[in-house]
Amino acid sequence: MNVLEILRLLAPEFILLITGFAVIGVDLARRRQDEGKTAATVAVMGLLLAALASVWLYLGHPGEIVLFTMAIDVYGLFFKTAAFIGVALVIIASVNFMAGRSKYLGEFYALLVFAALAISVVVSASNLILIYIGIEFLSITSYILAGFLRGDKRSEEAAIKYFLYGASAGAILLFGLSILYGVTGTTDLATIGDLLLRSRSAHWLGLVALMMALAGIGYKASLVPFHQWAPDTYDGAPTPVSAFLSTASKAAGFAVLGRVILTAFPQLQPDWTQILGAIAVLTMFLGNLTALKQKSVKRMLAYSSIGQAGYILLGLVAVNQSGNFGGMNGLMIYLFGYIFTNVGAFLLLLAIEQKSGGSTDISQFKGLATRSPALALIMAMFMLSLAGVPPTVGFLGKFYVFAAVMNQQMLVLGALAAVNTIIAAFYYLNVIRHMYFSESEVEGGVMASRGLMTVLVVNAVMVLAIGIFAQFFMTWVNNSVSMIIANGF
Amino acid sequence: MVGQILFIFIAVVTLLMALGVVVARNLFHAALFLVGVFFGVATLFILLEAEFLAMAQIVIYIGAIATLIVFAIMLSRGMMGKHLGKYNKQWYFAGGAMIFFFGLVSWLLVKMPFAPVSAEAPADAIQQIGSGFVGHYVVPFEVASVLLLVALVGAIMLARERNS
Amino acid sequence: MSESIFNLTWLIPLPTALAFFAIILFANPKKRLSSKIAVGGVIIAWILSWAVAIMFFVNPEFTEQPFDLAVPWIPMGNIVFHMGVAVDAVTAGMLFMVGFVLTMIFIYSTGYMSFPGHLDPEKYPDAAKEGLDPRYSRFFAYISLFATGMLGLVVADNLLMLFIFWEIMGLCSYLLIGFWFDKSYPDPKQITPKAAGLKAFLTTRVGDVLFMMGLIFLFIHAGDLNFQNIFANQEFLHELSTTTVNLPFFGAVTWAGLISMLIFWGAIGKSAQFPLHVWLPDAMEGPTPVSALIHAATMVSAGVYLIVRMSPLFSAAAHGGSGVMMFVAFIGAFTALFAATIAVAQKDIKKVLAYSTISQLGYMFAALGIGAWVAAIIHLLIHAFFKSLLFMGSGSVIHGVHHGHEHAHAHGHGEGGHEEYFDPQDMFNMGGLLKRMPITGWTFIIGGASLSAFPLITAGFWSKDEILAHAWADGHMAVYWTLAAGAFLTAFYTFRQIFLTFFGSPRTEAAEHAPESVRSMTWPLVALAFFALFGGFVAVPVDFPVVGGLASDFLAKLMEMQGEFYGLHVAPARFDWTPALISMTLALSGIVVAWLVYGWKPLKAKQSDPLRRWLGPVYTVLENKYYFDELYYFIAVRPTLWLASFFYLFDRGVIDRIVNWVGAFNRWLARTLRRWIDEYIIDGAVNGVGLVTTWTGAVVRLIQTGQAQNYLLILLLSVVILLLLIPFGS
Amino acid sequence: MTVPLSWYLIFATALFSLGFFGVLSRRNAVAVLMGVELMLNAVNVNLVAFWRYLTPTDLSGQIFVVFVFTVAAAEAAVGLALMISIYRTRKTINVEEINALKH
Repeated sequence: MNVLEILRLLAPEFILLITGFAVIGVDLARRRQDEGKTAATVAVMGLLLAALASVWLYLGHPGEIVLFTMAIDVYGLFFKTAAFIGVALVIIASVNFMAGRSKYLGEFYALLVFAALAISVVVSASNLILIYIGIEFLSITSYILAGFLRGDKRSEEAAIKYFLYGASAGAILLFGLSILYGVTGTTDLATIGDLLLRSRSAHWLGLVALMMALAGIGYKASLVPFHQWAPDTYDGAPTPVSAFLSTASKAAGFAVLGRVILTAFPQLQPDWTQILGAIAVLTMFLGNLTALKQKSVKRMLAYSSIGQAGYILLGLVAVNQSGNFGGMNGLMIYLFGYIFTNVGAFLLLLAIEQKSGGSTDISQFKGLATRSPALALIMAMFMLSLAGVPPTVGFLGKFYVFAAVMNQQMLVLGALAAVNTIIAAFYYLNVIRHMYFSESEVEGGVMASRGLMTVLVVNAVMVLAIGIFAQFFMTWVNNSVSMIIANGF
Repeated sequence: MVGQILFIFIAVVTLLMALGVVVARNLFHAALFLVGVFFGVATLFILLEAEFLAMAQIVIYIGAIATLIVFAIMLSRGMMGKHLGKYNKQWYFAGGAMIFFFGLVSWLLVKMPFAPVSAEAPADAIQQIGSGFVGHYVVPFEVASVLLLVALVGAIMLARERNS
Repeated sequence: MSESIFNLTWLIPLPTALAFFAIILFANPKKRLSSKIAVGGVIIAWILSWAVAIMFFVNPEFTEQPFDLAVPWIPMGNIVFHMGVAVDAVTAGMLFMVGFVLTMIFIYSTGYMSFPGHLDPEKYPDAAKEGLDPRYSRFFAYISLFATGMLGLVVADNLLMLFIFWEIMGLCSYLLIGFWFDKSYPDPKQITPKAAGLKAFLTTRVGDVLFMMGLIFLFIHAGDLNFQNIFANQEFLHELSTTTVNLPFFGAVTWAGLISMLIFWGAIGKSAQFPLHVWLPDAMEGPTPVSALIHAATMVSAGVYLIVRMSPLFSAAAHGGSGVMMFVAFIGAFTALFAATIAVAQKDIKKVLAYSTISQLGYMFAALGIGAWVAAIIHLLIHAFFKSLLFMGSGSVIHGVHHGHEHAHAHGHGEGGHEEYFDPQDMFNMGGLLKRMPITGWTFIIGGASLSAFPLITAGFWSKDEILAHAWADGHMAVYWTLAAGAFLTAFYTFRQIFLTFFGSPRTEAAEHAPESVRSMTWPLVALAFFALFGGFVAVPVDFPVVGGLASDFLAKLMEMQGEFYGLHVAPARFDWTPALISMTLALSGIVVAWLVYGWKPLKAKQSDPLRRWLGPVYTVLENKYYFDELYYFIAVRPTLWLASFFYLFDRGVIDRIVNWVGAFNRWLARTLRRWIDEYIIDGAVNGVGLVTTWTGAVVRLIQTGQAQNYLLILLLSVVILLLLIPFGS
Repeated sequence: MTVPLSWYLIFATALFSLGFFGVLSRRNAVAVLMGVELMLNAVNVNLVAFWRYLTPTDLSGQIFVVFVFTVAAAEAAVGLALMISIYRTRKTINVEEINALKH
């Protein structure tokens, strides 16, 4: 493999690396003159370019290991594209919000770009060492982002909790990986899969490693019982960062989990199906029931995004060889749509916070339909998508995931998930109810900056468009699935 | 036989010092114990014929941890009320859970059928590690360097004096 | 030529969808413009619908090869899921009805949605001055979106799209029931619009989830959800009815049985059948056009439409030995009678109609359950005409009485000073309105006659008679007699309503001063009355004496041919004098009894219902709707309550309280129960959510403590538990 | 190589457990961070022992350890910076008192 070939296959990563440095450089040159607009522009351009590069790579249907440790395949490229777009949207929307709140705007955007780079590395990692270092890279970047508003008690608390949790979970993950290395003598995922497949006694050895790794990866995806940092951190972190953590970062967690269990532990499927199934049920019930209770919409979204993780995990639980209801395609389209929906929902809070001076209490949404009809409609769309009401993308994802679960005849799991859909509908609709059925307690419309409005409209359009033009997107998803299944599973 | 006695000695001393880290009320003492643990681990690395790592452990790690000590002393002055204990409310529960965890995991590890091979450690280990960084593990190596850079930038930004 | 007209089918739901977006985004502040956009949109949709429907009616050969136009939508591996539109005889019939009824209701709404009486005019000075509802524009946006949902559902060519539009309608229904969310009543037990909307949404959601599970099972088996592809494929249906699946508790059932049962529960929820009927009467809290539109003519009948579509599967399931058809018949017949008995003791003019709707939908399900496919469809279509007529008539009456009340108030005719709450929907506050509101009155009487199946001259007679004839001819005697008893009650409560409302002398000042409604409200009534009278002449049995030769049965013929295409054997029942005479007698005697009780000697003001005296406790039971809300409270809410109290105790620390446990528990339980009963007895199951919230609140407080080290301890314990789960034996 | 592999593993587990105990029970955030360092060191012992006993010719295990060093250093830097930042705002780094966000 020559240098040009490596450059081509790792183009998204190189683009992001250069972008990251460029953002810092630009910001140093123009500090305080434009409130970080130039830096943000450079960052967004870089991210979109990287997204384009991954789509371009994707269309070539690659399936190779680059530089021994990076598996450049359509599976990883799918997640990269989704994450890059998600991060770009977060940056566009946060320009106005961050300008008054921090002096270090260049660093903020650069960190987001580096976080995207971390995701990009980790979703392609096919080696234990790279997985570990990628996850830690993403974590450390996220700690800094969560605590970015220096002097803001909530932001700092969010960061320190995330840090303490992440460092401990990282150590447990590392312990598990070391056992895996001890059992197989290699750090390469595919080789581990082969070795475990051949050895009869490897069954429970692999499980020990898997259980520990589950904690270290599961916390990124905020799966119960490794979720407890999430509500506090999402609540306290600067809202754009919460949007990032609950979507792109979570997607990376799922991508790693999927790759690890499908390439390294395919022979343990009966075991992890049961365990992940139980985790999914716990995650859904805990997230949804707790979200019911919340008065602050930001915290409600934090819990709801835990509940959503439960549905997403169902796709992995029901993963199977069937090309039609494979589970993995459900997981991916669910995540893809979820990124747009949840980024949108969190970012819409920016406008509400701006108006209320920081509060996202449900009372701030009362009568929004009369005060700001466009924002109310967009929020309603996000809520409906999260609730899984057709024809939004949320419905599409749920449909695929449910179909996979039912196809595997996991009737109890399907029924429990269905019960959760009902519970979740209640609190999502509660927001709509307040926007449309209540008299305003606050006077005056809610203003969204131009960047924020652009992002919200893009997200709302995508939420509908993916649902309606499902053909286009699902062809894309199904291809990605066929690749990972051919690779390891 | 000598090796075994040596191992037991180092292991026991290291674990005692680790215990010191978690029980010392004075943070400065805890940090000194931590340095001790690092030394102990470094000697174990030597026992395992990983001289490069032992060196790295002493030079880099302890060097970095010296900073930690300074910070710890600087920060801890007066910030923990004297009347407060060093442990939080759940410490006895945590202790019990940790003992159980230790028993379970060590039992698991002992039960695992590892098959040691009796080969010599390669003489050119340092060279091989070096070529590993630019060869097989070049991507993790590059990622690690970016990670350090990001951590540095972030740490400076977070810890910088506020001039409001 | 005709083919090219069918190509327009996909356009049918579009105009109203565009109207929705136009109003929400641009025309919201301009009320008159909004209503014009909405009415314009629906009229275009109406023209398109009729063009397609009539084209189908004049070319019956299309039943052999229904029109279908689809594009690929969701790919799933080697299967591609298509979405598209289809037109067969059922669709054509529905389009004919839906397009017209929608338009009438939109026009009616422009007049009806004047400034509502429960609002304080000082709070909305502008709206009060224009005399329009402050959220006038939004109302038209919602009903436009609703119209899109209904039209889309009718033209959808597959089950998934049907489900999607079904959900859109459910959402609109929720929004519209709660439209006057700021309304509250002096009686705290009376359900408010806000609570009613929620109740409707959650109750129907129970059915929807089961529906979706059935849909997914069907998809997994068929690899397709297109109606024509699945239901005209006899081999596939046969296979589905012979393969079985083992279920917990139920044992082995056929796939066809399981899927049709799950889908039927969707219909039970949407069409408010027993035992999920509780939401529909409360849904009357919505503005009256909404009741007419959603809760009589279109959305609730979507459940029947769904089962009509699914009939080939149901009949295959029945052939495979599954009792699902019997279940449908039982639920339908039981609901028909059950709801009719409740309607007898209601005093709210709209509640009577609500229960009557539940009852009539029961007739349709009963018809589907006994295989009277054609009769069910025709009753569905005709019922929509006369029931929307009745609802809009009642809206006109309410409007009139309300205005009368305000008039009486303004001119000091009232008792003077503060008056207690006046309910303009209470029939005992009316009387003699025929003189004051002649158009409303006469059209209402026509609609009522049709509902009562007044022999020969009303549409309702022909459609209901067909169902009864079928039940008789096929030997379903239990169904026949249940429905016949229902028919008697139907005639009785309908004319009870008519006599109480329009005859006798006014019982209140308000009724005395009630004016006739505006023209935009009255002429839709006249148009609908036409269909309520003559609509039945599309399905007169040929062998019916005298009339059979004069009128036509083209629609019945058309549906019959369509049924053949789907493998349903739906030849009409031969005419038989016995059931025809029985049902005519029952209908007429119902009317006569109503006249004897309410018409002969009209009630005086403040006089209570004579039925109350005669029926005694039975009347109370009926008045309270068999205590169904309360029953749900006991079976769904109470257990939750017990659980909550258990956790509450747990939370407080059982050990140190063990000494005075019994005493404290009893006192606490008694107090809490009393409080909860007061608060929740009305809303029943819906408010169980509140309890679950309280309970989870306690749990959350236990685990989400805000202490990072607590979280880490749970992390450690979770890892330990996961490690302990490993099966070391192997 | 007279020492059995399992001795190293038991030692590492003990070190890991002690570190985790520190994380779970110390009030001072800096002390908690020290606990994390202990845990990472424990895993390093694991990795090196596995390398020496199982795959002495392939140096992946040792390389893994070097990466863990890097991560530990970066984590310590960011963690301490966060603690300084918190200390400035709240005048405390008692982990128990940082609990404004809950339920």
